[in-house]
Amino acid sequence: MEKGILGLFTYVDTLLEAAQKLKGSGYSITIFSPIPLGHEIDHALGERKNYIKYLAFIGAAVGFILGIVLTLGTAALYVLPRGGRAIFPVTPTLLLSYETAILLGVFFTLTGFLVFAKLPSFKEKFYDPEVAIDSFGLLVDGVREDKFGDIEKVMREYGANEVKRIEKK
Amino acid sequence: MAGFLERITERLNIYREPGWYKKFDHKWTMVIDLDKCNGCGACVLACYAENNIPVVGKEDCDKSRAFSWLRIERYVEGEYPDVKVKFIPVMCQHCGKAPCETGCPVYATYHNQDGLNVQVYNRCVGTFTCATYCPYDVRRFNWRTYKFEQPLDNQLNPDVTVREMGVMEKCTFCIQRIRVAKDKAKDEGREVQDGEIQPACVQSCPTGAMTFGDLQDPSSKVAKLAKSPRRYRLLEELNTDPSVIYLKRVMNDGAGTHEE
Amino acid sequence: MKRRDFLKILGVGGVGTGLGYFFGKASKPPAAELIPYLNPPVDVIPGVANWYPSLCTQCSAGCGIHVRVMEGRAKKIEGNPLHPINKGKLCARGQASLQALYNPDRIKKPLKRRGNRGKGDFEEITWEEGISILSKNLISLSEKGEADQLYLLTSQIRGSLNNLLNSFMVSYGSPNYLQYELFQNKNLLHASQVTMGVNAIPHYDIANTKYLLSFGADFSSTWVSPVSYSYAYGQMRQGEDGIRGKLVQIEPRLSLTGANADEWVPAKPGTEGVLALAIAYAIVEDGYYKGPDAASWKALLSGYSPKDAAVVTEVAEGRIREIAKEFGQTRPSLAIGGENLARYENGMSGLVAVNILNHLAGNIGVRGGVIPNSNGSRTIDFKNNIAALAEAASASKVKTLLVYDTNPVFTTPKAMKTEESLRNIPFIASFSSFMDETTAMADLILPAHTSLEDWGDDFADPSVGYPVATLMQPAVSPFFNTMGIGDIILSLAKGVGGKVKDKMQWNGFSDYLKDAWKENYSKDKDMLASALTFDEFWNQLLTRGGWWPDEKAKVKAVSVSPKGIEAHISKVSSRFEGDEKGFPLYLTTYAHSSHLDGRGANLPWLQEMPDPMTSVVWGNWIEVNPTTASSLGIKEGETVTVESPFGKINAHVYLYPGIRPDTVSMPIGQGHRAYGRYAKDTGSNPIEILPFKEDPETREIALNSTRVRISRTTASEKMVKIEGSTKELGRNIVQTISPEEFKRMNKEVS
Amino acid sequence: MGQEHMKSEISYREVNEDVVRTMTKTGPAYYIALISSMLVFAGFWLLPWSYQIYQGQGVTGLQTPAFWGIYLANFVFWIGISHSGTLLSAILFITQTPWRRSIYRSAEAMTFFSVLTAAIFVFVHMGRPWNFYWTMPYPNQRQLWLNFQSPLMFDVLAISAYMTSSVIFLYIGSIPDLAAVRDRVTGWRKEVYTVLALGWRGTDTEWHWLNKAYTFFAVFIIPLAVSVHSIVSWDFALSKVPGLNKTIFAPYFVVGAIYSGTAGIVTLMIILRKALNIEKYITLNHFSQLGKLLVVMSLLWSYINVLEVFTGWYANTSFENEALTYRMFTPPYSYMFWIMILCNSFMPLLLIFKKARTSIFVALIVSLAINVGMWLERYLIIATSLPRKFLPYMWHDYSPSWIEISTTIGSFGFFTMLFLLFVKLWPSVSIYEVKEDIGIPMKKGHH
Amino acid sequence: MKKFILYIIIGAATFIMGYTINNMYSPDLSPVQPIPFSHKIHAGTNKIPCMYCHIYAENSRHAGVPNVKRCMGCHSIIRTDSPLIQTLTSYWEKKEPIPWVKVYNLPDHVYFPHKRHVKAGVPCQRCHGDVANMDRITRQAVSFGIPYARVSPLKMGWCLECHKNEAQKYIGTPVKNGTDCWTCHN
Repeated sequence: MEKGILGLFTYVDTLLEAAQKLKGSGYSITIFSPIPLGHEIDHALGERKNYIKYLAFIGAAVGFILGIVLTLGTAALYVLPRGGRAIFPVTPTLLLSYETAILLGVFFTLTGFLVFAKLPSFKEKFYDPEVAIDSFGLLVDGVREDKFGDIEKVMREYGANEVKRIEKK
Repeated sequence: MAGFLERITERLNIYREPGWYKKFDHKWTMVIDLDKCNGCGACVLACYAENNIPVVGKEDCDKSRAFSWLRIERYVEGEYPDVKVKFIPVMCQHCGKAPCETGCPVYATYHNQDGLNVQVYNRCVGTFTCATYCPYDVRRFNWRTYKFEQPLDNQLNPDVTVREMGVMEKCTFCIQRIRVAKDKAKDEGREVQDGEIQPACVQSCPTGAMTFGDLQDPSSKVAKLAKSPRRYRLLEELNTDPSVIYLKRVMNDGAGTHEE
Repeated sequence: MKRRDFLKILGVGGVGTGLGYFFGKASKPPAAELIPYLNPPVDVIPGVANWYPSLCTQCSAGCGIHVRVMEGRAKKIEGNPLHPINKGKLCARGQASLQALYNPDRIKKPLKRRGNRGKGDFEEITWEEGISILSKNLISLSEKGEADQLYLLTSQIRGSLNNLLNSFMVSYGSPNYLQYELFQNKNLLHASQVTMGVNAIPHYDIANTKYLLSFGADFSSTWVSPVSYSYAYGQMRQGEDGIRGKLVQIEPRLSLTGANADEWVPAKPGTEGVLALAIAYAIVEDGYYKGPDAASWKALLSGYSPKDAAVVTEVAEGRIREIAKEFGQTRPSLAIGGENLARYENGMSGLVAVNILNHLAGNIGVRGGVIPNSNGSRTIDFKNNIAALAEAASASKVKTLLVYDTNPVFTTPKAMKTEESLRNIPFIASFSSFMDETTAMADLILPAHTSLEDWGDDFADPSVGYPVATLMQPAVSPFFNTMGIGDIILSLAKGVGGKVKDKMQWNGFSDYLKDAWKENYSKDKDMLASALTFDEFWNQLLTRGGWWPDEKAKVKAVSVSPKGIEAHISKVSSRFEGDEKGFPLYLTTYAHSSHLDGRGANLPWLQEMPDPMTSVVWGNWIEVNPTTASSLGIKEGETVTVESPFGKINAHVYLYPGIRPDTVSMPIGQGHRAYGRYAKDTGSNPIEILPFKEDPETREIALNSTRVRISRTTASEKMVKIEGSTKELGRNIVQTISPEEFKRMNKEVS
Repeated sequence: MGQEHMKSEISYREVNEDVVRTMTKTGPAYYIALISSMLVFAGFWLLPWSYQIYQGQGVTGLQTPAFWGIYLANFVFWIGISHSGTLLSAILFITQTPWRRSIYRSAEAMTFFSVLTAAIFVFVHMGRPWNFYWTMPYPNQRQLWLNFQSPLMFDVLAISAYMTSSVIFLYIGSIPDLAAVRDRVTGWRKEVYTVLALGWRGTDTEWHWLNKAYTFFAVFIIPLAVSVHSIVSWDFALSKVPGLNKTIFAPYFVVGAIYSGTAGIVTLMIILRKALNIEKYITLNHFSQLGKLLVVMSLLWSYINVLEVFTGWYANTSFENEALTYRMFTPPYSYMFWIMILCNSFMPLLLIFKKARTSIFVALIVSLAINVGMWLERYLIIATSLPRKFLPYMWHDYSPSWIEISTTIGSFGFFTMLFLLFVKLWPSVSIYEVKEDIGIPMKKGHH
Repeated sequence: MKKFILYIIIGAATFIMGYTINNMYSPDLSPVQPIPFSHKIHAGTNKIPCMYCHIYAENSRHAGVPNVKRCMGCHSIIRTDSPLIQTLTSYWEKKEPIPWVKVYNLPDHVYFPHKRHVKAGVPCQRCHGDVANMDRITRQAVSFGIPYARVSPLKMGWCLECHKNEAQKYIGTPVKNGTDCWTCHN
């Protein structure tokens, strides 16, 4: 049964310092927070890549093409002249492609988010409800249990007000 | 998918430019001489009889749901004693650039290969768009299930569907007669001749104010009449390109005389 | 809940649905059925229409029709293209007669009265009973020696049926075979009799005339032969020669024809006759009349100088002379006198005046003028008419009355007391196939076929300058348990027996008809020329729908002379009942364009067809000039009480600029108290409040003969009209060009 | 009466507790409200509608020239209401406006629910609603597709796109809160929220991608929202009918939509903060900000409205003139018109004054007035143009039947019902963003 | 156990659903006729051409079911002893037509002229199946008691396929205006 050690902090800056320290000494760390800390974490632990923008763009492009294929293709499949307009009109096609572009853009972005954030996942994981409320968690896992001692020491000295050894649940 | 794509590419060439549809088989056209029309209403009743148009009764008439596909509008100018009365029969104008056709989301109304603006009853879902877009108010809606009292239903024309509740309908230029005439012509291996097809209204018009024919055939009666200097079309400024051509009424009155 | 369970449930559901669907076709609602013919009728192909030529009996014009029949059901009625009267066209009334055939309110079986009279309480009987009841009654009558107290009242029937009925009555021994309709054109007939000495309404060649002067003749909707006149009107307006005939309408209320006229002369009601004479005077005075007897005409017309007439008719003298000029000079011109003029108490003289006009302008016997018809078969006994019947009945000199296809109770004024007098008649038998007001009073109802189920023929009057005969053949087999009127009479004859039986040995009206035509064929040389054998001729009749010569007959000249006419010209303008103060407004009535004298009121199509001039449906109205209305404080659509010295009715106000401010006008035809679900209690019947006044010579009932007063009352029901607004607002909807422009145009074209 | 600004000394834990309380603690008042709204929905909408489906459109007051009536007016109205929620939330998110945080959740919910209501109205006004699926593009055995030139097809696509994206926007935004709720609740709720939260833990990666994705959603939503309402306007503007055929309509409708939507938010927030007593999160500051927005929109709207009338007047054709006179000077429409002007152009000007802005009462009245006015606007556009089309002979006035009116009432019941359910099943105030608003806890200040 | 009951309930409900759906939306594909007339005997064994009985097919929309007289034309002599023929005779003597049940039932809004198709040379079997081997007319082919393919679904797509492609077999080109709505609908 794999175990992990979780330190709960009240303040973000202390947490980040501890995180830096532990990361520096080569532990794999995970930060839990009740609020997004994007800016701070980037600042402390370095920028992270953003693949979603590519996805969004691809999605929009695909959507646009889909729109064109849908409008023109269906018109071509069953030709019914109406209103003296062309069977392949430009403006409505663009308009619908615009809508579909946005729609698929949204869909791709959603997929991107779920994939990258590894959601949904109902597997058993390290988690502590406190981090959803007001304490910031710093999890170290994938290490032998004898290391837990000094990890806890580090956390304590950086001002973790509680350190737990937790199991996946 | 490949076939689908090449279908598209093949058709791209034809259907790109607007107005490609001018290559129709026919362009059925009606010419109405307003100077002959005396507004007697025989055409209205002929239309009722031919097209299984239901009688809606007093209440619905009061709600302006009278069903007649063809109505005779009457306009009164001036005060006693110099009163000018003018009649004009208005039915579906079968516009070449029909606003209703672009409006319908489900292709229930479209332009068929005879240049007619047709309504497919069984496709209609009743969004009212066509009727709202129609500048001539000629579309009629089946507000409820109008039943034909026994045994009046014996007179129903089997060539025409009895429309169900919730669908839009309108004048078809008696397409069932066109169909029969074409069928006959096909059996005899010839084209449809001029004057062979007569919609009910044209057939019954006592003063002979109405004429029906194919405008594409230059020798047809309508083609000749359409050249008359009295020709005009209803609300032409809306650029709907109607297939119904009116000939101006000859009359001494101030209104409506100025040329465009 | 775990995902697995969810899937399980899904699976179960799917399987269940599948199984259900598969076993679903164990029990089915029965599908549609295919009923084959037992024994297929010849020349009938399901899904392919047959056309049978026949005769339209909706009015007395006698148009030829084609009936479209599919699978043994009549589907549509159109004009017979070969027929010289309506030339393939047909009016709304004619087309709607289909709904008379399939009307839900038809009498489906012979009926015998059970409760007391007029309560509409009948019991169904068989035809045998019905015929025997009636024949017993007739037998007892003749045994009592009261055969002459049998009355037969029919509509204006011509042709073989007329002969049959006539010979029946004669052989039975009763002189009292009367014909009555509200619009019977007796005055017109008599006028042409006294002026031209022709016993037939002449043919007015509107098609070729260049100047049509119409005295209240609404030929576009109801007058004499609307379809043929409308066709001619089209010819007149836009004929081949490109010259456009002018139409001048003289009437107090703008009728449909007036609406199409180039000029409208709203003369004072009742003075049109005087106006006509004044025009005639002007023609003679200004020397447009070139005849040798001009002087005597002038003498005759003295006292009708436009100057005096202008005062009476409220038409300016200048206008009169102008009309006289145009009418006298244009060649050919034509003057016609219609219902409005004919239905004053001295309408006959008005029509005579119109004929004088035609004579003075030299229009008689010329193309585009008045073309006399050869003598018709009709000899109407003006004296012995509905009024006479009413008198006899109230003096209880009528023992038995047979009624067919006419409805006097509805079409005669209350003041005439028709209904009361009918109550005096011990036995009334009706052959109507609808429960109209008269039939409701009958003791025995033997429903006859409608015209689409029956045999018959007709000799049009007015014809078109040459004789036209139309054949009526059954387009469909009888829809209900009814019987042809001819067959009823014949079987009645058998029932009565004796002399009558010997006189009529035919076992069916169709045989009678065929024999009658055999006779015609053997007599007429044109007919003989047209076919070798009679059967061939008969087939021709059936296929063409009638008989008429291919080339027009010669127009025979008739002379009109001043002397003799004098007696028929009345010196005064027509009188109106009621004093000016109490009843300030003239009431003029006219035939409803789609119900005529009320016979069309039971056809839903006609009820829903908007009236051409007011667009009112399902009901009727009273036309009031807006100025009059505002002075009375009445608004559009309000209900008013229309009160004459003879009664009061309610009507809805329709504000109508096309009517004299001192006149109100109502259509006849609505306001039935019986006559089926569509006709009953829609609108009101203006005939009720008319006085009983007749033309002294023809005993034609005067319809425009009383004054009324109108006052607002609580609305009974709503007036429903189709129109929204009648103002064009300069939207160029009906575009027009002036006649001058039109002339110029024609020159350019030609 | 709440206070001016949100107290920064609210603790994180308090936020969680408050929000979870709004979902778990339920008084009888709530149930009464819920039941009654359900009853209104069923009695005023479902019953008449089923009657209408059975009897046909004949039971409505629609007739020959006026084929569109209250139903379409409601459709446009609800689309309009829907407009502000998501749009505002997105715009304010992009511009990092702090006061957005505590109101955007319920605003987005409002969007979703009103779009839903609007979408249903499309089917209510249809002649044969049982064939509604014919208006969806899908491969079928008839081999027949759809007319993508029809403005109605634009509608179908745009609205469905809008609905889906706003739902996604709403859901993604509330995953962390759902997780927070999941940790607090028990019983069936636990199961539901476990599924809904998708196993969110609040790790740095999750937060990272959430932020990025959320930004993109916001970016996508804004043009979509704008396009949706302009497309709705084309349903009318693309017809030739005088009074409808106006190029100004697209902006007119968009502005009107945002306007009514914002007003809708104000009304909703006022009710919400009282009902859930969360005054400390939704403060007077919010109303003051929204008030400013309302004033701006009101001015914009009035301008375009004048412009619309002006163009008609300037054209000076018989068609335009008749339509205008009918709308502005013919009772009963004249009354409606001038009431509309009063509600939309004048009453909001009150909000220029801070006192009025920060008075809940005034805000409530004004926002309600605006919504009444906007509804009237939509009704007038439709009900006064169609009866005055080109051919005067076919002029016939339209007056709604009781079925239509009750359906209109019922739609409000429907909306209320949905919103009440939402309040109980969803964190109606964003927990984590409120926390952000309170500020990130730092030992030694911010660096 | 609880779950099991749940499944039972769901299964039953959905079964009823499917059952009703079938009864409402899909017609009986091989109905029972008042007289078990066998096309196998007439068209198959005795090789009677279709047009001999369905007389109107060549010149009308309707093919027409044979009128009773036509049946009697032969059966006043042939097999008069068989009980089935006697039922037929009884109909004839009672002078009432035979209520055949419609198998190919097109909705009212479809205009299908037999005439045109027959004249174009489309064999009857193309749509009506191999009636020469059917005892009872049916619209579905059955193997192992499971209906697996209909002779003709009578659905729009099916018509169009023929109008577009298969028509070329008969008239060389696709049907003129063959995909125009009003060609087949009214």
